[in-house]
This record gives sequence, structure tokens and C-alpha cells, in this order.
Amino acid sequence: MGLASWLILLPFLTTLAVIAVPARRSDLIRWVALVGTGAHLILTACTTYQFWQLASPDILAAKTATLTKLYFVERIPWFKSLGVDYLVGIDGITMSMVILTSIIIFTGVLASWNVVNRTKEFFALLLLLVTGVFGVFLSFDLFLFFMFYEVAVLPMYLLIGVWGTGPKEYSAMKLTLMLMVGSAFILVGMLALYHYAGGTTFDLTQLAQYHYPVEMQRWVFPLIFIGFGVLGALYPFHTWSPDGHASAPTAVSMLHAGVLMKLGGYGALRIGVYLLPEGAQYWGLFFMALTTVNILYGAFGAIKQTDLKYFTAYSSVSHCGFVLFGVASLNLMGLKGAVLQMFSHGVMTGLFFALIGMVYGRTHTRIIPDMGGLAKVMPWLAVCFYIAGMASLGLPGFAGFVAESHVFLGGFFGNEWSDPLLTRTLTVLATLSIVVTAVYVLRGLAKVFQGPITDHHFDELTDATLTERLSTGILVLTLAVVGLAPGLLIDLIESALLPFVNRLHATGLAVAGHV
Amino acid sequence: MAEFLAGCTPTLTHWLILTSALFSIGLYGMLTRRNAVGVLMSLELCLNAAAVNFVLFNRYLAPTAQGGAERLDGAVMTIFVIAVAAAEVVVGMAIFVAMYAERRTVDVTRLDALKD
Amino acid sequence: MAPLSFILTHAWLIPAIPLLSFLLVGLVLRNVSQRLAGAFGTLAVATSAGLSWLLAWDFLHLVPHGQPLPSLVPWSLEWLHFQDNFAIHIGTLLDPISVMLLVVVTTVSTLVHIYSTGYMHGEPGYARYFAFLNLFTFSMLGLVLAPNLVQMYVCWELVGASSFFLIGFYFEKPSAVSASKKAFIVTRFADLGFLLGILVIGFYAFQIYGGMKPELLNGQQPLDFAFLTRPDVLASLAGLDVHFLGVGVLTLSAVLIYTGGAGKSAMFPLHIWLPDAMEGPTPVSALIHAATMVVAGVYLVARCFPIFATSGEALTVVMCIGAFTSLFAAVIGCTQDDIKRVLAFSTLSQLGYMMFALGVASFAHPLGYSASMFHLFTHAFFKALLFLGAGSVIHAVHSNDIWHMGGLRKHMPFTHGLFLIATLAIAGIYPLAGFFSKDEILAAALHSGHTVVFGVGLLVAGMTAFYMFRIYFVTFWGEPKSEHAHHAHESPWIMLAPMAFLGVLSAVAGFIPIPEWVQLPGAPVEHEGIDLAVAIPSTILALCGIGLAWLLYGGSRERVDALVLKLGGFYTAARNKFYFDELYLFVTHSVIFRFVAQPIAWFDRNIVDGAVNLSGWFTRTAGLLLGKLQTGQVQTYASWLVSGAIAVVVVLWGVLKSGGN
Amino acid sequence: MLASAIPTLIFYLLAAISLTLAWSVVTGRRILRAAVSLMGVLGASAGLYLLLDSPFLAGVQVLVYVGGIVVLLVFAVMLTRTTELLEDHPTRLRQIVGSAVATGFFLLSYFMMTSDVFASRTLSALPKNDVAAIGRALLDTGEHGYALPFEVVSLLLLAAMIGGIVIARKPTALAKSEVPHG
Amino acid sequence: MLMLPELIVVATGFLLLVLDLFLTDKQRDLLVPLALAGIAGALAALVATPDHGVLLGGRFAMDPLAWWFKLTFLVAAFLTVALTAGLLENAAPEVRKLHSPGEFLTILLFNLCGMLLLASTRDLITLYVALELATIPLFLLAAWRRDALGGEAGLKYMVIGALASALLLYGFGVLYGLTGTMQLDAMPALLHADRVTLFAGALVVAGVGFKLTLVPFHMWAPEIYQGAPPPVTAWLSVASKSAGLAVLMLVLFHVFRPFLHDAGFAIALLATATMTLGNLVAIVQRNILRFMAFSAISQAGYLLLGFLGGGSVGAAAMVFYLLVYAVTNLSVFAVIILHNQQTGSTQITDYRGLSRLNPLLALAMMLGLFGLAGIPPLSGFVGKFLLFSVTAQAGYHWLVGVAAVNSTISLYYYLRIVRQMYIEAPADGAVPLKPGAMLSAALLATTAASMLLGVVPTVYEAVRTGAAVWLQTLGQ
Repeated sequence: MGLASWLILLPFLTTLAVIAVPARRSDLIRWVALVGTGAHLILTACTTYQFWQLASPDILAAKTATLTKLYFVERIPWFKSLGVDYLVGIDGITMSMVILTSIIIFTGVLASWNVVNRTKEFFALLLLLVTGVFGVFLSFDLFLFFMFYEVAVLPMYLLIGVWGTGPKEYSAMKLTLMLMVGSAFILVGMLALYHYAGGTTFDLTQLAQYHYPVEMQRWVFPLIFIGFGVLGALYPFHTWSPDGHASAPTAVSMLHAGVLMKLGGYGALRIGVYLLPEGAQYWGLFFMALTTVNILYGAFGAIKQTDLKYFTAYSSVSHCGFVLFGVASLNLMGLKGAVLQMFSHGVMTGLFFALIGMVYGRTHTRIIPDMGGLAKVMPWLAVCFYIAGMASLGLPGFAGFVAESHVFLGGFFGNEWSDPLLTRTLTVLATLSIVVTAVYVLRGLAKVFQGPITDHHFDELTDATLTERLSTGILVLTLAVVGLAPGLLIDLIESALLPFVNRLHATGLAVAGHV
Repeated sequence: MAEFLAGCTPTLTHWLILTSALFSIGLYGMLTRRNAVGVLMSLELCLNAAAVNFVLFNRYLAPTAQGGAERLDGAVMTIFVIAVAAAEVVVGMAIFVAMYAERRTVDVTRLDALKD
Repeated sequence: MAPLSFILTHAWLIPAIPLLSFLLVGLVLRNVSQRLAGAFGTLAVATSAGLSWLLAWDFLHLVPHGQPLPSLVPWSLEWLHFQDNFAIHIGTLLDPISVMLLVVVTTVSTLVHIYSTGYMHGEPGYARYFAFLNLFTFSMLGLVLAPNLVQMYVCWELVGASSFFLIGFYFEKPSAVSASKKAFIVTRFADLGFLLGILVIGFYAFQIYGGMKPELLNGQQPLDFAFLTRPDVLASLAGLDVHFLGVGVLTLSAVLIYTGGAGKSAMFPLHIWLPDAMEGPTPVSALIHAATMVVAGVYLVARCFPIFATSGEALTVVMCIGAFTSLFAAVIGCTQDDIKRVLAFSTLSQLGYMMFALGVASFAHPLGYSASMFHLFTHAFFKALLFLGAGSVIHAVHSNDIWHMGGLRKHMPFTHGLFLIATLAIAGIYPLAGFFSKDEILAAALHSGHTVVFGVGLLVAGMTAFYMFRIYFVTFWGEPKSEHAHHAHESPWIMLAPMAFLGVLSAVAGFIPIPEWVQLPGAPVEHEGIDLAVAIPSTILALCGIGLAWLLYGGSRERVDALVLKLGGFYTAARNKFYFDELYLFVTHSVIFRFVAQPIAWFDRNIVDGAVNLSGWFTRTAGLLLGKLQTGQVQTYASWLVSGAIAVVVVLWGVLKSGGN
Repeated sequence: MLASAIPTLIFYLLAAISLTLAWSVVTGRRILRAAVSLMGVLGASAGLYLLLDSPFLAGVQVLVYVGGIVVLLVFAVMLTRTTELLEDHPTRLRQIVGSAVATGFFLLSYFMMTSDVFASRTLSALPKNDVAAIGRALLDTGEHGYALPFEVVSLLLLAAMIGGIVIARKPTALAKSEVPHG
Repeated sequence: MLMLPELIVVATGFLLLVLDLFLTDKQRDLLVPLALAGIAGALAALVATPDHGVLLGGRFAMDPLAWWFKLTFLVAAFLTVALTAGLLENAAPEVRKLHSPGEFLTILLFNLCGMLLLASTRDLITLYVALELATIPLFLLAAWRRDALGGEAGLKYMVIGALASALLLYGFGVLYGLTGTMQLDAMPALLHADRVTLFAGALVVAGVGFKLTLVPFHMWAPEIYQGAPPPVTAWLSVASKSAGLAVLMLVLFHVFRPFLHDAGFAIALLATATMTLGNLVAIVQRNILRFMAFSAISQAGYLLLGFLGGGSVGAAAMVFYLLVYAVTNLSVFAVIILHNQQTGSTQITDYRGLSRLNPLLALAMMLGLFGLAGIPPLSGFVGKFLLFSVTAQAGYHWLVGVAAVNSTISLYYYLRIVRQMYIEAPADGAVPLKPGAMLSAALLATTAASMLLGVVPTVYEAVRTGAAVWLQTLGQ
């Protein structure tokens, strides 16, 4: 059992361990979950280290490669007649996503330290969800990818439905159905990919060697992109996200916004751009325009929100817009920006939702106008909130800036298949968002944390407890480390993305004369 | 008069038109009769028409059919059809009687308790 | 060139120490003890001040006396690797203007730190104040030392953020909170322009960089200043145009970069945040809104001067905005009652001065460039002193309004004396620093043929003298107008010592040969020394200004009220800063929030969400309708069955018919 | 000439009889009269079998169909003597729908049956379909034997009978008489 | 001997019939274990019999697919009898007890024997008679409980069933007329692409469509599923549907194979109609049995996808999905039967709070529902994936989209029940259900099977190779 499989198996074993613990010992359950995710964090760390040892010599080779080089590959034939194998492996992008997920689940468990109602099922479902997510990131066989994708989506319904607040059934149902419709699109696209390549294998690398006819790529790519876009909060399909996050409990919305929405971007990249370069070239400009709307729409939408969770949900719609914008820009910097933004936004939203959960735990209200002057009462949370706010508006020194600068440069440099003037105007519109983000972040935070204390019984609220400090601390630390020293992460991702770009250029038919 | 009769000796098509007419009348009966037994009677009409059909095709066998003198498929099929019809009537009547004991009505159109 | 000394090669230490102390104070010392944190912060900044003085000393002696000072990047580390041959390095660029600013920033910062230990004594969040002050110093130094546009942009944002935290220090005061918010958002809007400028120039520079032969590049990256200001690169950049409104690449990127600078230096359209920034503690205003942050815009334009100069139109834009701002601010400055607001508008006006000094400069007439830098150098000291003076006055009188003060020269002799020196300096009276640097600028304007700008400059010089002496007379002369003023007492020595040091500096600064050291690289040296043709008229105007101020404000107020009556509408408009704040408020709140954010939030809730719910409703009703088919009549089902069979025949017929042939 | 015309005459006679009687089965207002006309139709079909030279089938038809099934139907009618359904008028809508579907089916099968595939068919050689041949065929397990269907039908009839008895028994009688013996 | 399973089943039937005469009411509880033993014996025999060979001069033939079909029938029968144990035993509550258990089981076994024969017939006469044996006993079983609804259900089922078999018979007549032979395998050579063949095909599809509840012929299903006793409904939804599919495969693959490819679009339309109607109406159902009827209709729609392209992969996908569907459906029915048996209600809202009362039962039901919806770890996902893959291979990408969206709608109404169980609080005074030993064993077996079938590939691989062999034998 190589490292890759252990990364998937460990959360699953933790789930079983949590189930094994008798329901009334809720504190023991929490500790088992924490130990499990902690162990996973350590496992991820050593995998990253070993991956770094193996991958760094091949960075030069990647310059010309047109196929992703996988490490820690494990292949076990599963449905031989269909060509389905249990194929897991790690490349740069997967590694970064695994790191992100591992951090988020660990801090997520910490952040939900005081879930009281039916803790056993809660942690079991949470860990099942994260097993699905790890499965998606690590699998390189389309069938396995799709299977884990649906395993990741399903527990959401129960998590929001049972432990949520507000119109929880409605938003849980809407969320699950919209994501499943998205997966319906993906299924059609995937089966087309499978059968046009002769229907013998689902292995991503072998499918990549097959050159799909251009007409086929032109109708399959949008299907795949929109299918994954639904999860990645692509513009018209994002409406599940505000309701879903508002009703979900803290850890669930942390995991969902932080990690699950990254599956959308990851899938669009790994399957859409990698297997269908000409399709991507044909649709690149259209999706760039759509995601620009995504960015501005989310930002402007967030200004007028009165509920903290809706506020963050709209902001994550806008930030996820950056991810898909980067993917649609189809050049090295844009793609790198997309993956970096996935990572940084994951940590940021995780931090945001954790903090909102903690504030809600104390003030029992998420309505921004009702709160005020909390900084005096809970300085640690206020500081972390401001750090998260600053990171989300792209203040340098945090991961947000690194990702956004890549995305803007990538968007501005454009690609050979879309009209340069249009890509540049779209990028300019996208950059407008850094101002709008600043407006809504500061308005929101100022109203909640600064100014005089509006409500007298906020006076005796307590500041963050140890577990809360630990979880927010780790997230802030990650944001700062990636923000200050992005070198490691960028090299990790760049060597994995070079094959994508080479494939685009190898098959691309240049539209406008370009560099 | 004789030539006229000789002229239109019944060919296979004539027979088939007769049986399909009988079948259609049986069908009409099943769809409109209100009395459950009436419906079963119309059913018998349809099955009988189908049975005649088989004997018919046995007599006007397709030229390509193989097999020697004992090509009795059609006839044997009719026997089995009659047997199945008998079984159906038995079951039908049993259920009809049981239902009548409970619901005290024979009118098929009033049997609509089972809708959502 | 002599071998580089230790400090030159390790210039990164200067910004690193305040950063380290920010982390230490912010995380650890804050809970240990407030006083210790304050002391540690001051000590850290003091060491980096010492180091920068040392560096300046070594830098000056790098090259024999007569030759122009070199521009070198002794230390740099790859930070962001965007793409092959498009990477961003963190580094330290040492050249005359950056070393000069290093000295200015660290010195003023140290003095403000010392002053603050007294001024902020007993305030809650004392350690937090010092932590943010250190963060600010670090980011300002990082900005000054930036060898490429992106590092400058990074530190630019950090400066903006730390000024946000400092302005909003008294976060319980709603006015402070909204002021900090306004400051950050306006500067952020300007930074958007800066970012776009970087994108445009980065894109085309990358294109040219790709085309050049590798050995020519000697390790530079497309966005490095060294690369961008190379003559051959500028020549090829000038040639390109950006097929958009027919604007040249250089002009477009220069103007965009300038918007960033204009935002930070509060030039005309983006000036609204500076007066409100006075909500922060006074030492903060002294450091940030007088000496360091606001001059970042000027420094940026100076740093990219070759780009602006080659494009030409960009410089005229800089000049016009600079001139207009200085006049505009001077007019408003005369009508304000809050002592700190007056000083803020005077800063605005002086910044306008520096900007149009750069605007008038060109390769042919480089004097404007060094004049602007010289004025920046001197202005930092006497404006900081003015603010610290105002601070000690406010500390004593517990109010900002000058009409609550009066007759303080008897109660606070030291502050009065130092305040007088600074006021004379800013008015441009002979021996003090202001005279030399202001005349350099006016001379540059005159010699480069921009007579209109020269005229404006002269007028503003006069008005500056007028409004400075107006507050001087009102504050220090006449009878104490409020009960606090009666028994105001002198500030403690801890506050007076730094003021005294600044007093000396603002007296001496005029004689430091900055124009000699700071030359536009690659341009002929214009003349040195005082140009009498400019000095005399400016001094006369200054004295008239002082006289007028004494006339109006020396004695009682009735003469002032009479004048106010005569001016009427214009006066009230000026008092309310020509209603720009209300205009911006109207634009953001009612136009953007009500007509953009609100409809989008509504659109999302009803139309997009509505569409999803509609599809849900549609499926449900379809289900209900189809459900109705189950009537319960067995004969209906039978007829459905038979007609279904017939339908299958028809469909098969259709499919095979079309499929068949 | 006359001898050959008789079968045609008989065919048209039987056809007319069975169509009219069928129509009365379907639209007869009184159920008993419908039962009798059903007997008539089935008898006519027996005649048709004779016309198609399969006397055994005619016998089976008369014995099983007419004798057994129709009698059973009459029993059922007797058992459910209720006053309320003497006249038996289907609603107008049901008549329209029923007739539309039935005529639709008739036209369709008419269109199909008159295709030339059947038109060209002539009488094939008469198979030996006397009782002995059919009996032997029914029990023969070889190539042309029908032993398997025969056994299956027997199972079917057995199941139908058992089920019928269990369902049709009076529930009240069941409770009392269900005395377990032994 | 090839026919051993059928003979064992019939023998058990007779044994039960005879024994019933001599047993007292209390001793009648022996009958169910006996029946189970009989079915198990038949299963053992089936495993022992080779999956090829001909008997009785071609009337009875055995091929890999038929083998798998028989396995499905026997497994379904075993589970159904296990589930009905509760209702048949003497101690069952009087109002819901299925009286005369002996006869019930015998008729069930005869019905099972009819289905087994159905899978192996190769000529029209045996096919017709076996089909009648597989259908007519169901009328009786539906009407077994002589309450108000049972009779009505039985009668309606009988009327529609008889009409469908009349149409089928008429179709067979035309088919016989066209080809002159009763041998199914001889027919494709003799059939030409003329309108009469099309007419015969349509009629046969209509007749079989009734049994497989395809859309225009599905109207009877909701009411009969609701009226019949729950175990019979389970048997109907699983075994009768499988028999319907067996016949359809026999007819389409043996008789109309040359025209199958061209008629692909018609099959696609039929499948879309069936899926969509089944899913849409299931959304609004309040009665759990009617709900399961519409869910079964939509599953029939998915099953039809296997015919597109007419290849052995399609056949394998259908057989595999059938096995998965049978197991998953019975696991859901186990809980429904238990719930109905102990609370007497069939309203979906009465399932609220089940997760609090019997967590394990609720979990099994949820897993079953997710299996029907096609959610990954369960085998329903693999089954549906295979069917969609066959559709994509045949080039009907639009249909894959329609089917995928349909399964999302299906997820909605399955989740409605999960919501009742997990999110709603239990009704006050609701008492936990007490499952019998037999039922919980069956439930455990079905849930485990539905998990394993999706993960362990051996079953699918076996079905796949069997189908490939079967297609060659078809070819000669």
C-alpha cells in the first residue's frame, strides 16, 4: 500500500474508528477524529517531503513533457473488461490540494469541538466526505475519479440537513441536486471521452495520448467545464452556494467552501483542459467572460449582505471565479494562478467560516448590523478575522496576493486562441474586483468588530479558547507562509502544469498573431 | 351465382379480416362493458379470435416452413390457448367473486378506490 | 568603484529589524508589558536609523567626490517565479534618492517613536500602536529599497494596510473607523491603477525582454527598474502602441502608475482621505501623513522618471495635477479651524509642489528632479515638527480646534519656539530649509519655461505663509480662548527632545547639498546655488502673507468676520472642502450601493435563485399532472395500453422508414 | 361446381353469425343474453375449425370453451345477482374512447393483414391432425413433441385451481371450519 | 440434468401442498423453512448445472444469460420468502396475516418455476405458456388478502394482464403466420423488413411492455403495487420485472435481432418516456408502495438502455443491473414490509424519525435507497454507469444526459425519504420496530450484497464473459 493509497485510507479508517466508539462518549469521538486528522497531517507532510525529493530533479524534464508525470503510482485492475483500474498517484497539483485538504480537515475538526447533537454521525460523515475529496484528488482513473466525486458530494445533504440552521432542508436539497446535475453533465462528458478513445481504458494518461476529433472536443469541453463549474460556483450555477453555506454548520461549510468547491476547478483543469485542449481553446474566451461576471457579481453581491455567512459565501463565489478565470486563460501563469488560488482561497474561506462559527457560538447571531465593537471583547478572533479579510482582498504577504497576481498576469498575457484585446479588457474588469473586495470586507469587518459595543450583553463574551486558537493559528500560519515564501508551492505546481501548457501549444491553432 | 361464389372463395386474407374483426369487437367489449363478467366475456372473444388465427396460419402455412407431415404447431397452440383461457377464466371468476363479497358491486367503473 | 562595505551588501537588515520587532511586539511582548513593548519598538527603529545613517555615509564615499553616485542592487533573492524569464526578486536597490529617503524615513520614524512613548502614555492598546508603527516603518523601507515594480507594489499595499490600522487605532470612535476605511478604499482604488500599470508595462516589457539577446540582460527581469529605465528598452517601448484609443504604451502605463502615486500622495481627485486621516493619533499623522507615506507617490514618479520623461504627455499630466492640487489645497487650508486639518492641507499643497517640480523636469532641464527631492527632504523635517508641535498643543488643550487655544506662548515656550521655527521654514524664510528647496523648485519651473506653473507656485508660496501664520497667531498669540488653554502646561521633555532635534534639522537641512548628490542619471547638471531672480519675489510674497495673517488674526476676530461676510459663499464652500467628500459619499453609497450592489443582490436572490426554484416547481407540477393520469379506471388503463401498442407501431414505422432509407 | 361453392357459402354464413353474435355479446344490455350469444360465437368458431379441416379442435372448442368456460361465466353471473346493474350503459366518453381504440386497432390490423405477404398464400398440404397424431405429438419429448408446454399448462391449471379455491372461499366459513385436526 | 432447478422447485411446491393437509396451524410455521430449503436446493442445482446445452429437442435450452436470469429469479424468490416469513407464521397479527400459507407458497413456487422456464424456452408455444404461468399466479397472489383493496387490485391486474396476453398472442399468431415455424432461433432468417413484421414486433413489445411496466403499458403498476400485500409487491417489482426483461431479451435478441440496430431510436424514445414519467410522478407520491411502483417504472426505463447498440456489452449491463436492482430493491422492501407489518401504515411520513428509533434499520434503508439512486459506494452506481456507458457507445450522448438528469431527479425523491428518517423527529409515542430473525438476516444479506456487487468485480466480469459467449451462440 503506497503513500497515495494511505492518504485515502487513513481518513476512512478514522471514520470507522469514530463509528466504533460508543455514541455517548462524545469527547472520545472528538479526540479520535482529531488524532486521525492529525496523523493525516503528518502523513501529508512526509509525503510532501518525499514527493519533493523525487520530483525536483524532473522539473527540467517537465519543460517538454506532454504527459503528467505521476509519482507513488499504484495500479490495481478493478473492472478489467471495462478498463477500470484503482489507479492513484501524485503530481504537483494533487500534492498541493492534498496539503490544503489535510490542513482544512484538521482545523475543521478543531473548529467543531463543541458539536453536541449526535456527534458520532457528524464526525463519521465529515470524515467520509473528506475521504471522498482525497479520493478525487489522488485518483487518475476517470471512473474512480467520478466515484469519489459523488462520494464527496453525498454526505453534504445529511450534514447540512441534520446539523444545519435556518432553512436547512431546502438549502441541503438544493445544494445536493444542483451538484448532482453538475455531475450529470460530467458523466456525459466522461463517457464521450471514454468511448471516442475506443472504450478500452479510463486511465487519464492513456486517454491523453488519444487525439480527440475537434468537433467532439467542442461539445464535450463545455459540458465538462460547466459540470465542474457548478461545484466551482460558476456564475449562473452558483446559487446553491450562499444558501448551502449559510445553513451548513461551521466545519461543514469550512470543508465545503474550503475544499469541495476546489474539486470544481481541479476537475475542469485535470479533465477539461488536459484531455480536450482544442475544446478549451475554442471555449476559452467565453468562459473567461463568464468567470469575470462571476468575480464582479460575487464581489458586488457581498456588499449588501447582512448575514455573515452569506457575506462569506458571496465572497467565495467571487474568489472561485478567479480559479475558473485562471483555468480559462489557458497559459502557464493563468493555470498556476488558478491552482494557487484554489489553495489560498481554500485556506482563507476555511479561516473565515471557522471564525464565523466561533463568533456565532458566542453572540448567537450572524446578522452584521446587530453586532458591533466585538474587537474589544474578543481580540484574538478580531485579529484573525482582519488577517483573513486582508488576505481575501489580496494584501501582499498572504497567499491571496500571490494567487491573484498570477491570475491577473495570466489573464493579461492571454493566449494564442482568444482575441488579445478582449482578454485584456476582461482582465482589467477582473482586477476591478480588488477594490470592490476591499469595500465589502472592510465595511463588514468594521461594522462587526470596530466602533462602540452595540449590545450590552456582548460585554462579557470570552475570547478564543485553546482549540480555537490552535485552528485559527494554523490557518493564519499557512496563509502567511505561502504568502511570504511561495517558492516551494509554486515549483510544485509549475512542474505539474507544464505538460498542460505543452499540450495546449502542441495542438493549438493560433488565432491571433501573438508572442 | 356459382361462378360468383367460386370467384370469391375465401382466401387467407378474408379469414384474417374476419379474425381481426372479431378481435377488435372483443377489444371494444373489454374497453366499454361495465360489468366485470362482461369484460371477461369480451376477453374470451379476443382469445378465441387469436386461437382461430393459429389454426388458420397452420392451414395456409408459409412456403418456407420446413418439417414433414406432422406440422401441427398451429393446432397444438390452439389447444394450449384454450387451456390458458380456461385458467384465466377460473382465476378471473375467483377474484371477481371474492371482490364481490367485499365490495358488493360488479361495476368495473366503480372500482377506483386505489388512486392516490 | 570602491568595494561594498558590510552595510551596503546587507542593506536588507534595515527593513528586517522593524519587521522582526513588529512580530515580537505584536505577538509576544504585547502580553508581557506595554512599556517594554514600546521601548523595544523604539529601540529597533533607532538601530535601523543608525544603520541607514552608516549606509548613507558609506554610499557617499563609494565614488570619488565629483562623479555622479552609482545605482546598484547589492542583494536580491528570487521571490515569485511567474514564468521562465519573468520572475520577481526581493532586493535592495541603492541609489541617491533611495538612500536619501532611507535616512529621512528612519530618522523621522525614530523621533516619532520617542515622541509617542510620551504622547501615547496610558492609552489602551499602547503596544498595538508600536507594533503597527514598526510594521509601517518596515513596509515604507521595503518600498524605498524596491528594485522592481512588484516589490514596490507589495510594500505599497503593506504601507496602505498599516496606515489603515494606525488611522483606525481608536477603533471605538466611529469617525476614526470610517476614516480608516475611507483611506484604505481610496488608496486601494488608486493601487488598482498602479496594478494595471504594472500589467501593461510588464506585458510589453516581457515581449521586448524576450526579443533581446540574453547577454545584454545581465540577470535583470522585465519588471526591474534597472531594465525599464534602460534607454534602448525605453526606445523600443515608446514605439509600441496598445491599439486602444491610440494611446502609446509608455504613456498609458505611466499615467496608470501615476494614479497609484496620486492616490497615495492624495493628489487632487483622490485627496479626500488625507484630511480624514487626521483621526489617527497625532504622531501617526506626523510620521505617515507628513513625512513618509504621502511622499511615496513622489518617490514612485521619481523612480520611474525616465519612463515618464520619454512619454512626455505623462509628465504634463503630473505637472498639471500637481500645480492644481497645491493651489486647491492652499485655498482650503486657509479656511480650516482644526489645526491638524490645516497641516494636512498644507501637506497636500507641498506635495503638489513636489509633483509639479517633477512635472516640469525633463532630460533637458533636470533641475526639477533634484529640486523635488530636495523639497521632499526638507519638508519631511519641518512638517513632522509642525505636527509634533500641534500634537503637544492638543495634548495640553485636549482639543484640535484652534479657536479653543490662544496665548499659549506664555504657557508652552518651548513648543512655541520650535513651532515658530517650523512655520518660518515652511513659509520659506531665508535661513531655514523651506527657502532653499522651494526656490529650487520655482527656479526649475522658471528655467524650464513653465511660467504659468511658476506663477501658481509663487502664489501658493504666499498663501502657505498666510495660513501657517494664521494658525500660529491664533494658537500662540491673543488671550487663551478656552479654560484648558488658561492653565495649559508644557509637554514633558520626552516629547520636546525629538521636536528640538527636528527643529535643528529643519534649520540646517537647507544647507545639506542634496541637489548635488541627487542628480537625474544621464542628464547634464543645470546650475547650483540660489537663483536671486526667484528668491526675492518669493520672500516678498511670504512676508506679505505673514503680514496679512498678523493683520487679520493677530488681534480679535471681528476683522475676520467682516472678511468672511464679504467672501460669503466661496468661504463656506472652501470650509467644506468644496463638498468633495459629500460627492464621493453620494457616488459610492447611493449610486454604486443602491444601483449596483442592491440590484445584484436582489437579482441573485430572485432571478438566478428563482430560476432554480422554478425548475424545481416545474418538475413538481409535471409530476402532479402526470400523477393525475392514474384515474383508477381499469378500462382507461386498457385503452392506454392498446393505443400505446398502436403508437409503438407508428413510431417503429417512422423510425424504420427514416432509419431504413 | 355446386359442391365447391358450398364451403364458401358456409364460410360467409359462419362469418356473419359470429360477427353479429359478437356484437351482441359486447353491447348486450342484459348480461345473460350476452353469455348466450358468447356461446353462439364460440360455436360458430367450432364450425370455422371444421371448415379448416381440424375436426378435433372443433370438438375441443365445443367441449371446453362452450361447455366449460361459458358455463363458468354463467355461474358467476348467477352468483352476483344484484338488482342495481340490470341495464348496463357505459358512459358516452368511454364508448367514444373504446370505439376509437377498437376501430383504430381494426384498421391497423386490416392494413397489415391485407399485405401481399398473406395474399399469395394457398392452402398447404393437409397435415395429419386427427386425435391420435395430436395426442402423440402432445406427449412426444422429441424434436416436434410438445411435452414441455403440456406439463407447464398442467402446472398452470393446477395453480389456477388452488388459487381460485383459496380466494373464492367464504371468509366467514373459513374461520369456523378451519378447525385444525390432529 | 439441465432442468434440475425447475424440477426441484416444482417438487417443493407439491411437497408443501401435500404436507399442508396434515399440519396443524402451529406446525404450519414449518412450511416457510421448507420452501427456503427447496429454493436453496434449486440454487445449488443451478450452480451445478453447466451454462450451455439443449433438452427436449430444442424446446428447453440453457445459455449463460439464461443461467444468470435463473440465478436472479431464485435469489429473489429466496429473499421474498424470507421477507414474508413474518406474515405467514401463525403468530402474525390477525388483520395483516396472510392466511393459508401452504397454498400461498405453492403458487409462489409454481410462479417461480414458470419464470425459470421462461429463461430457457426457445420456441413460441413454450414461451407463451411459460409466460402465462409466470403471470396468472400473480393475479391470485395480488388478490390474496381478501380485504377491500386486494380484490380490486387482483381484478384490475387480471383484466389488464389478460388484455396484454391477448395482444401478445395475436402478435405471436402473426409471427407464426409470417415464418411458419415456432422455433425462435429459426425466425430471424425468415423475417423480412416489411410492415407485418413491424406489426408483430410492436404487439409483442406491447405484451411484454405490460410485464416490464414500460410507459404506455405501465398504468396498472401503481395500484396493484399498492393493493397487493407488500411481500407480493416486492415479488412483483423484482421477479416479474426480471421475467419481463428476460422475455424482451429473448424476443429482441433472438427473433428481431436484424432490426434491433435500426430500431435503436425507438427504444431510446421508449426508455426516455419510461424514465422521465417514472421519476416525475414518484416525486409527488405520498404512499410508499405507489412510490416504489414509480421507482420501479423508472428503473425499467434505465434497463431499456441496454438494448441500444444490440451488443453483448449491453446485454451484460442489463443482466448485471437487474441483479443489483433485485438485491437493492429487496433490501428496501424488507424495511417497508417490516414497517407495514408492525405499524400497518404505508404513508412515507410515517417513516419520520426512524433513524432515532432503529438506527441500523434506517441505515440499511438509506443504503438501499442510495443504491437505487446510483450513489457510488453501492453497486447501483456501477450498474447505472455500465448502462450509460452502453448508451454512449451506441452514440446516444443526449440520452446519457437525459438519463443522468433523471437519476438526479430520482435522488431527490429518494432523499425525501432519507429526510423523513434522519431529519424529522419521530412521531410522539412511536415505538421502535422489532425485526424478526429471518427478515434481519435477509436485510443484512441484501445490503452486504448491494455493497459488494459494486466493489468486487468478479460478478460483473463473469456476466460479461457469459454474455460474450451467449452472443456467439446466438450468431450461428
